Parts: sequence; C-alpha cells; structure tokens
Amino acid sequence: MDAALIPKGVKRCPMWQFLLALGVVGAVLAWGVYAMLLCWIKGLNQTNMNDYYGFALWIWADLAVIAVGGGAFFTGFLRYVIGKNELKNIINYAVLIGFICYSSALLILAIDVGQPLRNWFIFWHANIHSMLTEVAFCLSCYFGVLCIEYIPLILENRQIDKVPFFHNLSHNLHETMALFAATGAFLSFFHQGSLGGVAGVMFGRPFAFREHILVWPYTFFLFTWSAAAYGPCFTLLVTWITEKITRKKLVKDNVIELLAKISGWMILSYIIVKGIDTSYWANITAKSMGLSLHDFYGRNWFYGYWMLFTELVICGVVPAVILITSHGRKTAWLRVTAITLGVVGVCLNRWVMVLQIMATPVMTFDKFVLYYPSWQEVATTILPVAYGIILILISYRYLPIFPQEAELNPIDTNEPVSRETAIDADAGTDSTDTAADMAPA
Amino acid sequence: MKQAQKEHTTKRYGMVIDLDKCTGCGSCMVACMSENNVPFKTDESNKLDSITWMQVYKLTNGKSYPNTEICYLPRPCQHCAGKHEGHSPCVSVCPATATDYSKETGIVSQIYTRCFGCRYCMGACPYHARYFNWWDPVWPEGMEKYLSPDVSPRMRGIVEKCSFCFHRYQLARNKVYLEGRKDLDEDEYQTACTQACPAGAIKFGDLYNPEHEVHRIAQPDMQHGGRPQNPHVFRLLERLGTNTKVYYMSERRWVRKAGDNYLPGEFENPGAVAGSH
Amino acid sequence: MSAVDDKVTDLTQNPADDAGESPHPPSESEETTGGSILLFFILGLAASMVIGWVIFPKLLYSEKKQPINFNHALHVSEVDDECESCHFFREDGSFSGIPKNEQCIDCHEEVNGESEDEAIFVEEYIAKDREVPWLVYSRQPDCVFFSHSAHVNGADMECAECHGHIGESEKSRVYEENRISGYSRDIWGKNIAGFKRNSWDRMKMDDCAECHAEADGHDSSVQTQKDACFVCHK
Amino acid sequence: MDDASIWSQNWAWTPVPADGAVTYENSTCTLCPGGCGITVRKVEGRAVKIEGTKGHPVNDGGICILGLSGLQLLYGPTRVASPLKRIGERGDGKWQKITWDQAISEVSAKLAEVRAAGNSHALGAITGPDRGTVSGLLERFLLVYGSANFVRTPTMMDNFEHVLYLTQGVEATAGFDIENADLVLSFGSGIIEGWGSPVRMFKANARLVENGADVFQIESRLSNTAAKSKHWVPINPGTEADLALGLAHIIIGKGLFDYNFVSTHAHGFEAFKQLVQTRYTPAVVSEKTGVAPGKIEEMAVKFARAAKPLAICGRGKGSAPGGLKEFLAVHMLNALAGSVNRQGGVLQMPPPDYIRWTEPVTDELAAEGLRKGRLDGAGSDQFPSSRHLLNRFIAAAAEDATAAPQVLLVAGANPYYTFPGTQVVKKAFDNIPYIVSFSSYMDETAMNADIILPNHVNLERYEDVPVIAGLSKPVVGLSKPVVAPQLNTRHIGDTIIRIAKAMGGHIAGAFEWDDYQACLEETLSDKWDALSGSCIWVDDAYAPPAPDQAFNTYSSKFEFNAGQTQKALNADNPLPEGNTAEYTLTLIPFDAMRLANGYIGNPPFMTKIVADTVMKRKDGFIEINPVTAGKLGVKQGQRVTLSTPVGEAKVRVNIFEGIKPDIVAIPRGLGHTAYDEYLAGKGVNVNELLGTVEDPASGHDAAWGIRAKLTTA
Amino acid sequence: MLPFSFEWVWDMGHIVFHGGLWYALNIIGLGMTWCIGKAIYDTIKGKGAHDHH
Repeated sequence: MDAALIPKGVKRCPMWQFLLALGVVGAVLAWGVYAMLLCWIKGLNQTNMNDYYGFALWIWADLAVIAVGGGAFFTGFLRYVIGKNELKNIINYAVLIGFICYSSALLILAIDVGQPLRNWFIFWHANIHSMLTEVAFCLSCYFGVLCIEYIPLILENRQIDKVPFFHNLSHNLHETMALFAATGAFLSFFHQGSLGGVAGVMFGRPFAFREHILVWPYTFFLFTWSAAAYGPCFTLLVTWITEKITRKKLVKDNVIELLAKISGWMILSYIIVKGIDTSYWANITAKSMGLSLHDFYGRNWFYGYWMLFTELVICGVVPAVILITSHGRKTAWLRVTAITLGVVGVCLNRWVMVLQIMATPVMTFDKFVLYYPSWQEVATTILPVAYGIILILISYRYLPIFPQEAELNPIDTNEPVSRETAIDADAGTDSTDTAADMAPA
Repeated sequence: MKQAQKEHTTKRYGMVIDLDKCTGCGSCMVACMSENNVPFKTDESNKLDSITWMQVYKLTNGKSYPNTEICYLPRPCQHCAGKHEGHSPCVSVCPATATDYSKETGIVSQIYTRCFGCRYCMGACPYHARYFNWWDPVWPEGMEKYLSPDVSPRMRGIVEKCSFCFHRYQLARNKVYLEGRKDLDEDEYQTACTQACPAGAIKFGDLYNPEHEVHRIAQPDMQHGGRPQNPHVFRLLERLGTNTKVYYMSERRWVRKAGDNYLPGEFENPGAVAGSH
Repeated sequence: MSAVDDKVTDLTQNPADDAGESPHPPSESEETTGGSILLFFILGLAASMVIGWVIFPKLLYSEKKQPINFNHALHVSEVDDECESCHFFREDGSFSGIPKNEQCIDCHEEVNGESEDEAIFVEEYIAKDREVPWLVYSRQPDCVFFSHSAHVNGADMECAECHGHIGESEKSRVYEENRISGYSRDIWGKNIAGFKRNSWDRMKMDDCAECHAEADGHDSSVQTQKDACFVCHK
Repeated sequence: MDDASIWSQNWAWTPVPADGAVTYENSTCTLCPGGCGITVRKVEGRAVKIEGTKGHPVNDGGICILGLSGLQLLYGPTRVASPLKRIGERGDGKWQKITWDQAISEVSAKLAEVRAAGNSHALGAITGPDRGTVSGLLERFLLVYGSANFVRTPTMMDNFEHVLYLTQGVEATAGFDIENADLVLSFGSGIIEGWGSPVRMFKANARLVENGADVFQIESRLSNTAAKSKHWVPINPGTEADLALGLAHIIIGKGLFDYNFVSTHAHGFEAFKQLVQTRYTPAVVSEKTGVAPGKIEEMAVKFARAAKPLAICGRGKGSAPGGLKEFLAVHMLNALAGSVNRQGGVLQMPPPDYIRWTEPVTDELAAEGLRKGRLDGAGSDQFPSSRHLLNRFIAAAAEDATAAPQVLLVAGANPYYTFPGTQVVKKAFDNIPYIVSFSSYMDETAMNADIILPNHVNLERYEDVPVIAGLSKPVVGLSKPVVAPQLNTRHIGDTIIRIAKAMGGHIAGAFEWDDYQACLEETLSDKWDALSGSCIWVDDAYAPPAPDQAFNTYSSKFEFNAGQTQKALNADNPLPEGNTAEYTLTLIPFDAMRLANGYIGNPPFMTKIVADTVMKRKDGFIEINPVTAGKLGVKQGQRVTLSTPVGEAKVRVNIFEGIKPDIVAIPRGLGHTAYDEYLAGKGVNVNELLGTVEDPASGHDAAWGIRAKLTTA
Repeated sequence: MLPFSFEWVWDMGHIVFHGGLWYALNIIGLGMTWCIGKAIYDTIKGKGAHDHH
C-alpha cells in the first residue's frame, strides 16, 4: 500500500501490523497526553510534588533523556570532528534518538513549570548567572541543531527526494553537516554541563554542592563526561532492541564494537574522575559543612549506601571493564549487559542528583521525606517514550536510517513470517521500546 | 527623575529571635498569613504543600521521658546574603530574575508576576522557606473582603516566600518622603510577626545600625559575614556560608547546636570547626 | 525598548506573511516574473501596514466612555492648590488618587451650571451616594507598587511628567482598554509601534526603568545593577 | 507580546484587593475571656487586619492566633446569615430563613405560652463565662419571667472565687501578679496554653524568662508550658492536691512558712498543720503522685525560700473548673508563703460591679416560678456557696424529661460540643422541646436548636468586657463595632429587649431601654467616655487590701480551717470513671495553643497551623509514651481504637517522649460536626469520650480524665 | 536576551554568555541560509532532478 514510500532495497512488515503497533503505542501516548492536559489545565497539584520535592520525577526524566540522548552529540562529534568514519553507519540512528530525547526533554520542561504560558521569560528575562538559563538556551539551540541533522534524513525519503529542491537541500546539508555537528557538540557540551551545574551550584544543599573550576562546579564536567560516556550505550541499546524486534542485523559489528569500545574507555575515565570527586566531596566539601557521608547515605533505607555502590561499581566499573576488553564487547550478551548497566547507571546518577538532593535534609531538625509520583507524573513521563517509539516506527519504515541494512539483509530470501510472536511482543510490553511491526514481513 | 537622589541609606534588615521566649503559639505564622494574603485550603494537614512563610519548627533534645526538652524555632525567609553580598542560594539560581537581592535593604524579593514556576529556588534553599502555589488561591465567598491591597494575591504555579513585610517598609517610606525626613525610625518599619509576637521574642531592625535592638543583641561582625559575636546567638546553617539575616538566641547549648551540622566533637571544640572562622 | 522592537516585528512582519504569502505558497514550479514579485511585495507591505496601524489597534483595544465627562481645566481654575487640591497626600504618606464623592460634595451638593454631566453626577451619584466608577487611565497592574510620595515629595517631580497635560483637558478622553491585558492604552502607549515623544506617552516598566536608571543611587539590585525589583513591585 | 505577558500575569480569578484610605480602629477582643485590646486596620471600610493594641494594659501590642483570625470569623462561611427556623429533624441542618419580626414573635409567643401554663421555672438559659451586660440582660429576663435557671458556663475562676470566699470571706475574683513573682509553682496551669488571659500570660512568661524566675510546671504531659519552664515535674494526673499538701507538710515541718502572716493574720493553722503532718508525709505523697521525695523537698524548700513565690492551678486554659480540694490546697501554699495580696502573689480583686440596674418589679407568676428554685441545686444547702453548676443542670435535664426545661436559651456557649460527656447533653437536649440559639456561628448547639436568632460577631457589636481572667488590676474593656453588620444579624441585647417588649407587662417593664446601646451607655455611664474612646478602663489605683483589713471571715483572719475547707481538704481525690482491670490506661484531655476549644471553633488560619502529629487529613492523634506504645505494640501513625467507659473513637498514634507512660492524651478542640468544611469532621471530640465527676464540696465537675484502653483491631 | 532588555548589564558575564550564544546561533543560521540558498541555486540550475548519488 505504502510501498512507494519505503526505502529501496529493504523490506517492511505489512501495513496492518504497522498500524496495529502504532495504535497500541498511540493509546499509551493518548494516556500521556491526557495526563499532560490535566497538568496544564488543573495545575501541578495533579502531581505528588511538594515544597520539599520541587524537582521530582520529571526533572529526573528530563536529565536522564538528555544524558542518554548524549549519544547523538558524542557520536556526531566522533564522526564529524574526530573523523571516525565507520560511525556514519550508526549516526543516523543516533541523531534520531537524540532528536527524540531532546524534544521529549523540552516537552517535559513545558509541563513541569508552574506557569507554562510564561515559559519564554527564561529567554526574555534571562538571568545569565543561573545554570538553568544556560540549560534553556543551549538546550533549545542544540535542539535546533538536531532538527537540522534530522531534516536530511527526512529528505532522503524516496518520494521527497524526487523533488529537486529537497534533494539539493539534503545534499548541501550533508556537506555542511560537520559544521553543524561541531556547533552541536559545542552547545551540547555546555548544556550537558550546565545541567550538572544546576545541582552543583546549590551551595545551600551540601549533597549537591561541588567546588568550582572557573565558574563551573565539578558536576558541570562530570555531567558532560557521563553523557558522552553513557550516551552511546543508549544508542547501542536501542539499536540492539531494534535489531531484536526486526530480526535483522542493521549495523555491522565493527561499528557497534568501535562505539562500545569508545564508550567503555569513556566510562572508565569518568568513573575514576567521579570516584575522585565523590571522595573529595565526602571528605573535604561535606565535612567543612559538618556533614559526613553517613548523613547522606546512612539515614534512609531508600537513599542508602546501596545506591552509591550501584551507581559507581555495578553500573560504572562493571560496564567499563566489560567494554574495554575485546572479549567483553565481542560477546553479545556481555556487551548488552554492559550497555544496559551503563544506561541504568547514568539514569541512577541523574536520579541521585535530582531526588536525593531534595530528600536529604540540611537543617538538623528537618526530616528525610520520600516521594511517590502520581499517575499523572508517570503517564507524562511515559508519554515521551511512546512518542519516541512512534517516531522510530515511522522513521524506520520510511527513511533509510541504517545505511547497511540493505547490504546485510538482501530481500530476495523468502523467509517465513512469524506474526504471532510479533504481536505477542507487541501486547506484552507497554513502556519499553517495542516495535513489533519491524518484524520482517 | 529630576533630582539625583544621593541618599545612601544602606541597611541590612534582620531579625533576632529569642528561642527561650518563643512559646510556639503560632501568632507569628497567623499574623504573617493575615498580613500577606496567604491563602488556605480545606485540608492543610499535609505540611509539605501548605504555605506558611513563617514556619515554627518543633525541636526536641532527643532524650527520653522525663528528660525530654522542646524548643520552638520560628523560621521566616532567612534573607541570605551569601558569601558575597547578593549571592543568596535562591537569587543566584533563578533563571528569570524573578527573585532579587536588594543592596539597599538586604532583602530578598520575589516577584510573583515574573516567576514562571520552575522551582529551582526551592531546591536551592536549605531552609524550605520558599513555597509553591500548587493550587489557585480560593477564598470562601465573601472572605476576599479582608485581603490587603498592599500585597498582591498570588496565582497558581508560582513561588512565594516571606518578604520581611517589605510593603510596610514602602508605606513607611511614603510618610518619610511626605514629611521630608531622611530616614525611618526603628519602630516605623516592623514586620507583622514581630509586631504580633505576644512573648516579644522577635526583634527586627537594621543590623548595620548600632542603635537598633537587633544589632545590640546579635552584635553582628560585618567584617566576617555578619557572624554573631554574642555567644548565645547563632544562625541557621552558618557553615554553608548562606550568611543569613535571621539570628537566633538561646541559653541552651543543645538548641544552639541544633542550628547547624557538626561532626562529632566539633561543637564542643569550636576552634576546630573548619571554615567557620 | 526590546519589547518595542519585538512588537514591530509582530505587527508588521507577521501580517505580511499571513496576508501576502500564505494564500500563494511559493512553489518551485510556479513561473513568476520579477515585476509580479515586486508588485506582490508592495501590495503585501501595504496590506500589512493597514492591518498593523489601523485594524490591529481596533481589534486590540475596546473603547469605553467615562461615566461622566470631567473638565479638568475648569476645576483647576476654581481651586487654589492645583492638582493637589483634589489629588492629595494622606497623612500616612499614601496618595488619595481620584477623589471620592466625599470631596466633591461640598461644591456639588446641588447641580451647578448647565452641564448635562454635572446633572448626571449630582443626581446619579451624589444624591444616591454612589461612587463614580471612573476608568483610570494610569491604572497599573496589581503587582506594581507605585509611591506618589517618593516621586512627588522625594524626587520633586511634577504631575505632568507622568500624567501629561491632563490638567488642561476640558473633556474626558475615550478610555481604550486592551482586550488581552485589560489595561488602559495609556500604559502601553498611544503609538502602536511603541515610539514615544513625551515622557507621559507611555507608562510601561521600561519607561519607569529608563528614568530610574538615570538617577544616581538606583543600583540596589545585584541582578540588574538597577533598582531592585521590590522598589516597584509587590 | 507585552499584552500577552501581562495577560499571563493577571488571571481574572486571582482577586485584586481594592486600595484606599487606611484607618485604624480600636476595640476589645471578645473571642476569649482574656480581654485583649485590638486595633483593626481598615481599607475603605473593609477590615483587612487585626493587630494587638500597642500600650494596652492587657496585651500591649501582642495578639494570639484566635484574635488574629477574627476576620475569618467575620467574613467567613461559618456565620448564620439571618434568623433561621428548623424545618427538618434536629441536627439535619434544614432551615428556613425567617424575618426578625417573625423570629421575635415566635419566640415570645412560645415563652408566653410556657409562662401562662404556670411553668415559668421551666425556662433555662446557658451563657458563656462572661459577666457583662449581655449575660446580665439575659439573667434579668429570666428573673422577671420567673426562672432561677440561669446557668453560666463555669471556669476555674468559679473555684478561685469559692476558695477566696472560704479562706478570706470575700466575694472576690482572683488576680495573679505573675510578672513580679520570682518562683511559680504551676499545678498544670497552661501558662502559655491560654490560661486566663492568653496574651497577658505570654508576656508574663517572657518576663519570667527575663527575670530568671524558677518555674515548676507540674503535669503529666510535656505541654508547651512545661517545655518553656525551667523545671518540668511529671506527676500522676489528679494528684495535684496531694502534692500541694505534701509541700505544705515539708514547709511547715521545716518551719519555712511566713511566720508573720500565719501567726498574725491566719486562723485555724494548727488544724491544718495536723492534717498535713499526719496524712501528707513525703513518702505517702511520693507514692501517690509519682514525684520523687527529693524532688518534693527541693520544690518545697525553693518555694518557701523564694522572695515572691506564687502557686497557681487550674488545668490547661482553665476553662474547666476542676476539684475544689486542689484549689484550696494550692491556695494554702500561697498563704504559707505569705503570698496573699502582695506583690507577686494572689490578689483578691473586686468583682465587676458596674451593673446597677433598678430592681425589676415582678408579678406573681414570676415569684411562683422563682420559688421553684434552681435545677442545678447551686446555692442550695448542699452547695451553699456555688452559683452556677452547668454539669448538674445538664445531668438533671437529661435524667428526667419532666424536670427538664421546656425552653432553653443558649448564648455565647456551645455545650453540645464543649461539655464533657456529650452523650448526656444529647439526652438533655432530647428532653428539652424548644431550644433557642443566639449564636453568630453555625456551631453544634445552634445546629441542634429549633430556632437561631444570630448575634452580631464581635467586630460588629458593642459589648462591655469585664476582664476577670486573673489580671492584677480591675479592667473593663469595650468591644466596639468596627465594621457595619455584614449579614442580617442583630445584637443579642437588642433581641432580648425586643422579646421582652413583645411579651409586655412586667417583663417589658424591666427593659425600658430603647435598645442595647442605650442600656450599655447608661450602665457604663461613668466609664462610657473613657471606654468609647480608648475601649479600655483600668483601675490603676487599685491595690488589694492589706492582710489586717482584707479578710472578712468570722475571725477576720485568713481561715486555714473553715468548715467547708475542712470538708474539702479531707475529701478523697476525684477518681476517673472506669475500672482499672479493663481499662489499663488513663485518658487526659489537654488544651493545645493552636486549637480553640470553647464556644468558638478554630478559624481556618488556626487549623492550618495545627501540627500533622495532632491532625492528619480527617484523623486525630493521641499521644502516648514510647514505652506504652511498645507494650501495646503500636507504631507511629498507626490507626487504633480508643475506648472509654463512655464511648470510643478511631484515632492515630503519635508517639511522644514527653508524656508519662500509661497516659493517653488528646487535645480539646477537634472533632467538630458543625462549623465549616475547614473544621468539621476533623479529628475526635474528646468530650465524647469523657464523663463528669461531681465535686462533693462544690458540685462542679471535677473530672480530669477517664480510664481508657487501646485496641488495634 | 538583547542589551535593550531590563535585565541586561554591561559586564563580562553577559558579554561572554551572549557572545557564545550568538556565535552559535550565527553559525547555525548562516549554515542553514547557505544550504537553502545553495539548494535554490542548484535547483534553478536544474541540477539534481533525478541525479542520485
């Protein structure tokens, strides 16, 4: 039916499968949209946030998607600035994932503020000393860059490409892409950092506060670094999931392994620096304020030492070690374990840097408060996931995302279809990336 | 303006609260709400979303019956100056310049119509002095009549906090201008909580002015970030460098200790406290 | 100033886009000559000018009449103390603003003169003890704190510096209310493009700020190095 | 763009308060008996803020949370907007609006009917503790109508008066010069919980702190007062009298008493000495009270050696009278220390005596009714020196439908909620066919009345406020209308005068005033000028008489051992209801400073600042010691059932170190069923779990608690 | 934010921050303009109608 739109040389599932998947994910999306409207119309009383938890699930989700979306800028940086050409085979997908992550982040921010109609004040009345201002400016600009990077992909659709203007535009964009990628890397460097800075400058919150280098607290660099390190893990993870669902090899192993290796070394270096930072903070910064590690991690079961251990060791040292060894990254299950742990690790880091800061009391007579998100918060947090899946579904179906797909999956082989499994997978999962329709038809 | 106004009347308004006199009655809280048009809901028992610019904390010495002791600690906005004047935890982080530090009075302002509700300032404030309007303020029919025109009622979705009743300063200035005087008297500008406190536990005035009660009691050392020189006076979380303008006084050691975080042994041996001198 | 620039963009460019371009989306295949492009451009500009300068203000502002026509000139000639005769300071330093019936009643207990407005005033308001619902040209939003005392007593300013020559007016102007914000056009400024010639043409935040920035000692904000927010806001 | 921004900054539903000229008006707060001066800030006629009057002799600028919240009562939703007549069942809340003429003619017709049937004694009236012209008018109305059943809500002051009458032979109220004392022994008095005149006591407490005075707070719970005192002495509840007499034992034994006072100005000391020496040895007292013998001795010695010691009692806010024995025992301590009528001591104060209306002419019907006497037995042989016994009045009405009043007027009181043992009130109400409420607010009593004739609230009306709340100078305040009446209400004084006039005859004849204001001006004639200006009249020159002139007993001396004193001191302590086998715990109600628990319920601001360990959503909390909690196996915040012999309630547990083990404490002031959505249905009304215990000497309710148990099911 | 805005202060912070920002925006803007311009030019030149690379 839509054969004319599907890229040449590849095969896609039947239309009904595609629509069914869209429908299912679309229902989740609608649920999220409903919750979002509730928040806009009735206000933030729909959430379980409170005066102790001014930042909660959303800001975590925001920081987390931006961190995992960091794969886009870092892969772009490696491909266009450093010149790792193999990565051109995965850059499209990285850009798409980045685009989804950043648009989601902006959407979440738009729900999160108390007076959404005054959002533009942050630009118009900006206080440049605020890390959040830097976040807003760089985030929006970098989102613009991602749009520019995504446009040529859209233009490569078979039908659009037939229009000469679009064809030319796409061609020219490709030619100048290095410039955009470099600018994007610059912007992303700053906003990833300033997201870290958001926490690090809060000198009233010893859990968050980090000493300064120039105007930036350590967390500035740690955030950029961790996004660069763990972002590619997410790109790899989503690629792996896509491959599993489509049952196709989409990217060659050497590409995957190269990215995994770089990520591994980045994680290792990050974890070392993070370890130094943590011990400096615990032993010097916090102690100068009369606090010890125990005050932060020893007074509440949820925000206990286990969290610190998981973040640094299980989700830091372990994936780093797996990915830097050739055996580790070449063994599929080890590699997948490592990138999964990596993604969990960076999300956990962002969780700690948002929620534990809010939870940890500073005044001696204050209390440790826990918070549970309301369904509206959960729904609006799942909303971007659903939106992301839909965008991937459409993009994968109609755009040549994986340059190596045709080569790796010649279409004259006539394999049987296992639709049942596809549908099962579809119905069984709700929030994680499901793209059953990608199963070969 | 026609004439350049060269009156440098720099002040640092601040408070001293005598915790031994404070009874925890809550008059300061209610006086504040009624002065500043603070709204109320049908259920205010969730203290995590209940707006009380002035909040009275109940401290205990942690000992068991019958050696338990209780102290009440009223906490308005501390109007931090930070390490360098104006570097308050909240002011420096607000992305939209909705909160500001006045070099003339030392008061941290909050402009409700500028705030768009990002809540970064709330995260940055270790005193929980900032409150978010989770709901639209609603007064029962007819009760809007008691709203004061001196303070704008706030709308849903923005942050508010204690202003040291700044409108009272403004209104007092009106009179000073009219009468062609230069300066305010100590009693011309007092906050609603100070005025209402039945125990007389709250004193308010200019910390710079040696004639003002607050200066006499707290003896702030302005060379060292306003650190109190009176040994019975302390500030909340002094060690963070927030440099607050609300001083507390108590004869009881455990109360003074509760004002800040100390590693074991530090409070007993103040010389060892890093960064406090 | 920045707000003004932005407004210009809003008013002139956007309508041009709407009026001119959207009905005829530029298409690569369309054959166009240079002349027609130019004509198109000129027509579009003209249309946008009309929209921006004439239609838009009409849409934006609703016109309201004051309940009674007030002759300032006449009153000023009757009283001794100019503006302050009626718009005075109270003892506590606050400013009384527009007079209440209480102040008018001394002279207006009975209908004076021939004026129809006078008759309405006395019969409808004074006699019935109702206050006149004046529309205040200079009414600022609720978040604004304005001290007349600081300006008139403290800085020796003249009323006219902000209010213009209203004291010489013989009739009450039409009150134009902004349909979006609900405030008077005097606040936003008569000139739709935002230019002002006289200090009293406009009463926006930037106008206040302009003057405040010029005076010495007005740098109490650590954020802006100008006057702190609380000076004018509540 | 600017427009959009201004639009997004000015939501139409956010109110914009109108500006205007600011004026201040002074008045006197009548929300509690404290008599504070208030200054109301007004903007163009709207009252926007209540502040304490600077320089006022009672509160000097300070103000309590109830006074501060007065505007929420004035403009709030709890008010009764017009006269209402019940149309549904009692308590259903179905009302019909009627006009004032209808209301007055209906009530006067009902009263005429009862009277014509020869049942004039069957008219009862319950008022608050106030002693000004409003309750005076009501009392006068009953008198000419022909009923002796005028009942004032008793407070601790009734007992103090009783004590002064017995020991000093005077009809006087008690004043306490706390500010000048250097040691205060407080037997459970909530000095800062609202005892007497709250704001004055806050200030006095601050003075005590400044002066470094020793304050011993003797009670089983670490109340705010205990927390602010130098010494907290936990005691078994209900044994305060024993402790006081035990202290007397030591003071006398060590010869530390004021020899001059005792030998020159007192009589009956030997008998008293014998009583305490034999029955109140430290060992016995320590056993009973749970206070260590060493502590008892320390207190006794410190008290006796202090220059200006003062002992006070009256639990919590002092709104419940308590047992006479305790009051007598405490007063004896003051006498032993010579702290009677001297600086820093207990002062005998002249009762308000400015109401000097002409004796009304009564008719035969009235005389007949008056001869039938009082339902509560006050002034009878059994309780010769008691004047108003609300507990006995209610019990009598509940017990026997034929004896119960046929018409009950309720003004300035809310017995349906505040009386301990609410079930008894319900029964009594069932026996009373016609109940008239004068309440300004839809309180529980009004809710269960048949007709409501709403009074103006305090900011709308004139009223004289004779302050009898323990001040050390005679003070009369004047409450003035600060704003015009907001609703279709009428001053209760006017309503009474109108009803009287509608009834004609001698009744009308006794109310010759045109209206209440005329009555008030006439009554206060010599003070009116001063009062209408400053709203306060103080007899600064007053000094209590010296010991040689003060006492009006038979011996003209202070009586340690008058007949009734002996009887009271020898009586056993009133025991709480319930057996100890089934009910292993003791429930005590307590007064919390952030809960109004009298006639007026909490306004929203007050409820807003109630701690979440006292009330969470709709649940009320009980306080228990961690040891008790451990024994019962309950955790913080857990829901449990609290039962007493009288009733049971679902509550949550707050584990609190500052309470004696085996005691359960609940604050008074929650569990309202009436008022507004900001108050109703939250927490538990402790009065529903309590009963009364009649004091054998005074007839007042002397209960201080009740046996209780906790079940987790 | 532009220097006309109320919040603007002529200090290093504002100049560096906005300098960086405008620098990035300019690169993006100019880059895009060039791409679009070149595409229009190429199209007019008749290039690329079915020219697959």
